[in-house]
Amino acid sequence: MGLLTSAASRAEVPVFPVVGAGGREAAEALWLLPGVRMVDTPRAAAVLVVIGRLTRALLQPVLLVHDQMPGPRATLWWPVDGRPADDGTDGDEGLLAALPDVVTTTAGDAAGLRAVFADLLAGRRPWGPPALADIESPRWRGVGPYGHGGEGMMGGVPYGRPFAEMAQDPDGLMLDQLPLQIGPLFPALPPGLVLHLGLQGDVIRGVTLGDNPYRSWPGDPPVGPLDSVPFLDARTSPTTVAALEVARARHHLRWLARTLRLHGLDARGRRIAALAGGLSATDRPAVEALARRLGRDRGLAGATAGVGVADQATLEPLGIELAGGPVARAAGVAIDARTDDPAYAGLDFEPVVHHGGDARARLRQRVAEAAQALALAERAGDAVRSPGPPVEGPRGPLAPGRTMPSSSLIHLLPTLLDGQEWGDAVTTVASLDLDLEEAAVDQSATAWPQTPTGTSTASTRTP
Amino acid sequence: MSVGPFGTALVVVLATGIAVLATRWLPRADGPPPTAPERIPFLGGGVPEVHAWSRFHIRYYAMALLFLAFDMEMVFMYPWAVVFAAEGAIALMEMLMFITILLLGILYAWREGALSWAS
Amino acid sequence: MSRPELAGVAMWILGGSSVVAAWRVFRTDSMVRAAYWLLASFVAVGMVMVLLQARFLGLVLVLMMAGEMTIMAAFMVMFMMNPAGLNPMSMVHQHTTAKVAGVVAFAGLAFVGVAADFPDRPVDAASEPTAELGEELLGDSMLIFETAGVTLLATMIGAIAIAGKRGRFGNAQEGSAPPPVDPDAPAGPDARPSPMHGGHGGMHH
Amino acid sequence: MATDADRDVDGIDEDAVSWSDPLPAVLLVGAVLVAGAYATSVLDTAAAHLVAGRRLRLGELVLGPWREAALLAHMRRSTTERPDVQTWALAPALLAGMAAVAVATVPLAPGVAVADVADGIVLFGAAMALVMVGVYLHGWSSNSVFPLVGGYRFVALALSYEMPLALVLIAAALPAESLSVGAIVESQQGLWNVVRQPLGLPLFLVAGMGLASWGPLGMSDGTDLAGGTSAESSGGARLVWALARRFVLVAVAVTGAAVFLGGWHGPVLAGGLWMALKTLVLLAVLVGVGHRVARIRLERFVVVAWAVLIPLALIDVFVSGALVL
Repeated sequence: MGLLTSAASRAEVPVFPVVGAGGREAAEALWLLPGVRMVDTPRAAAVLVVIGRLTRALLQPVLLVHDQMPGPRATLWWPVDGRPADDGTDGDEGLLAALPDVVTTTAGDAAGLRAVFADLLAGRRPWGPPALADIESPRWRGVGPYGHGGEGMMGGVPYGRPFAEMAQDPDGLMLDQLPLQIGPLFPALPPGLVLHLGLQGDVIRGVTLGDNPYRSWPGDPPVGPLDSVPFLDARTSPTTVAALEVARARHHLRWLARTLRLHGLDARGRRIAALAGGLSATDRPAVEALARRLGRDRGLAGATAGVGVADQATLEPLGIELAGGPVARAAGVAIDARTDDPAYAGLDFEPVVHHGGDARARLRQRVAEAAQALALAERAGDAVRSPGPPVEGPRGPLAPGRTMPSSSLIHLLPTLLDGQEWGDAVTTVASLDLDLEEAAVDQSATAWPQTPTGTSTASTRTP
Repeated sequence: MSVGPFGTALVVVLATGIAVLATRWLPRADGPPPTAPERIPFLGGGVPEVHAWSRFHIRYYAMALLFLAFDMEMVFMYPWAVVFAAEGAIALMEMLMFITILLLGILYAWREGALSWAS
Repeated sequence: MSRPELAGVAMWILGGSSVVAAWRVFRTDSMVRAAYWLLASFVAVGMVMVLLQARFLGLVLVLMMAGEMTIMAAFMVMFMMNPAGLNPMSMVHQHTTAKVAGVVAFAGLAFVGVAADFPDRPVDAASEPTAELGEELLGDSMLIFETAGVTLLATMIGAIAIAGKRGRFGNAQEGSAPPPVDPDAPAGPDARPSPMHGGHGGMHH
Repeated sequence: MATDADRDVDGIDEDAVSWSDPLPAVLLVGAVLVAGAYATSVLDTAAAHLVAGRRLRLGELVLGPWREAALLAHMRRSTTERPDVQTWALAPALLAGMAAVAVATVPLAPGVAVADVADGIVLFGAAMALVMVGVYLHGWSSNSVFPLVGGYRFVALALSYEMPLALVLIAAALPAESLSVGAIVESQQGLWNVVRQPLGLPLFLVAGMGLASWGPLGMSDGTDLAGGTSAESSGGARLVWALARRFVLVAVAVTGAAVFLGGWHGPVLAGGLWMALKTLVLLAVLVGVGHRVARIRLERFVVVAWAVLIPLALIDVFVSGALVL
């Protein structure tokens, strides 16, 4: 092994994560692993880590992203939820088998990941053959007057793709608009979010939501959405208020960490993610100090102020205004299920409210709620909340038979994103704290504004 | 051999550029040639329908035009800086007037909203 | 090779490069490449000027053209069909006119080059062309500077008035239209369509 | 047509090693760029760990950048469906070459300057204007959406920072009565420009951060664009792009140290050491800001640049001029 190879195999492992069903928490842990670096594009990655269960809808994108890694490349599978690699009932193994040479390791196992990486560079593992067949579509070689598929000025399929078509622009011009499908594996969007949009320059024109890839997961939600689990449990079984509130603070801090990373503050995000990982009620002063610091952070304020304004008028048609949740409270709606919850009666609870309804208000809202949650946890002591009234989850109220918050919030996207610059759109999506798995839990989410999913539960079961 | 400072600068540019090109091309690329899917541009799992090269709408066109005018201004300011101390207060006054006139241009552009473009 | 000889060789190489780059402008299909071939030609000319001791002007030419050509590329890409030249096309139009104009221009310049009586006056080694230019510009009167300032201001205002979103008669997005002659009549042909559908109004600018 | 007049303007001792000869010049500039890029990466790692509150092993800090470079050298250079191959390759070379020019104009120690020409800051400005061409081409060439958007973002960014950049350098040239960087360094004997022109250095660093599309002004290669102009670059192509961007940052720091921090002036230590120290300080500031300040929205920066930075830079020019008289 040459010096160069030896040095290369000790580099931080560039990893592109694929968040399957139930994999969001482990993906967060991946970010904090020492010796591992999450990268923004598969072109920079050497290892693809599939976390949780692949779904049929995720398969094609995963195969494509695998092939977009330059190589040498390896694929790891991190099972979550303690299930065996092959439970013999569904198509997981069948789906994974479409990827070449998948290594299964324990979720969060940095040593295993590094070992695979070192083997790869030392030539002890295969180079990583492509997963997709080498077929060009459509055919263009030898087609047309120049043999490159194009014809005339703007006609044909030069080198396999047609030209973009024109569309009206708000500046009064007719200019090209790129029809794009972004996601479900776009690292700056929540895992699983698929957006169909037109991009005119760097501005988005017309957004429709794509199919939720987690919906095709067969059966009842076995894993449940990340972080919401204690809140979902609280619907049906007694929970201590302190546990609920610490979980809320942790959820908001994790969201904050991811958001900071999106704004170019990876290191600050890591610090907060590490804080969130071991959070307890005694961290209240730290979180309050954090809230104060972020309130003074002019850079972050500038990056979020006025972006993605979801005011009460925008929220109303979707019923979010009356449901509450941080997004509504950031728009000045003082509704919180905890107000009427007897478990909070003696805790002096007042909903935190911000105004403006933009990304900055939502950021401040969540950080303030995190600090408030830890204060409540301190005050609550051993108080136990008995099931019955709706639970105020970190994204909104949860109650049996009620729409999950993410499935309502996601319908804000077409309105909010239209006309936004791409970077602002990413900020807006992040500020809504969407969880596609949570949206998938909800049966009422079948009414997607777009074409219905092609895959039924039955067809997903057969590999 | 002396080629003068400009000649040396040119040699430095060429040498740096060649070194960078060599670093780009030299590393082993002992994989097979890329397949068609491997060459698809990254869209987070999506496949582009059309070429990205298109009539790309720059929303900052008004600012770009403003820049053209301002760029001209630089031509005047460099020689001015050299002789400024020798010419004295007159030169300062001249520049103040020049700058004020140009600031009027920025003010106008700002008022007209030519500097911001989104939404 | 002595410095003057080297300078002579450099002169030929740079001059040749500028001509070749200028020729490539018209032989490429891509607007971006065309713009930057032109920039390459300008850079070569700038270096020739540096060789001729017009150091400041040569450098400033590069400084300005880098920005200008990028803006030109951006505008060409925005408005031209097939901006990247994915389908082959010709950048040359009106062949006869172009040929005649080219020959005439070349003949004229060549005639000047051959016939003119250039002064044989080597540049003083200690000359400071930038300072001399500054003195020339500042000079005894403020005329040059202030004329330039006002001209540039007019350029800026003109450019923004033409290209800006908000014209003299309102927002282009809202279908700006001049006020009617009769002050009591409603403004514009169909008085301010909504932003969603009023984009056509902007087409008139 | 003789170029004898091109001799160095600040009276370099003719008998010393002539750093303006081609071979020593190339070696010197190359060493400065590579050492600076390495220092940038080390500082970046250190700052990231400090801000994240993570433990840092010395081996990782010292060897990390080389390991990453070795890894990129091992990875295949991928391509897209129909890229402009030549311009894609040329973009990082152009960026690095222009960074080299900028370093060449700066005297790194008394008498050690590669090309300290009389019009030094104009040459610097011309080189930095060509940086815009490099980044735009890098975004354009891959024929992919996110790099393309990144390239266009950089054009808007560059058109906005270029004026403040040129203006603060002109202000620094006023006391020197010369556009030569060497003369500007000489003029700071006793009083550095950072004190004499307090607006200069902050404005210069903001513009410099834009030049290298670094930290809060890194919108052309941002996370929201999946890496922006480098979203489709892998292997050697990714390596040289990362290098070229660091080279530009180094050029900014070297120039800033010379123009605003008194260059090689300083007590006790040798001039070259002072220069290295000051460059490292500026690099640390640039890298540190990158980890503390969120990425700015492009549109916001454009407005701030034209409505605040340019007027401030003009005030800087005017006040500096008034102080000279």
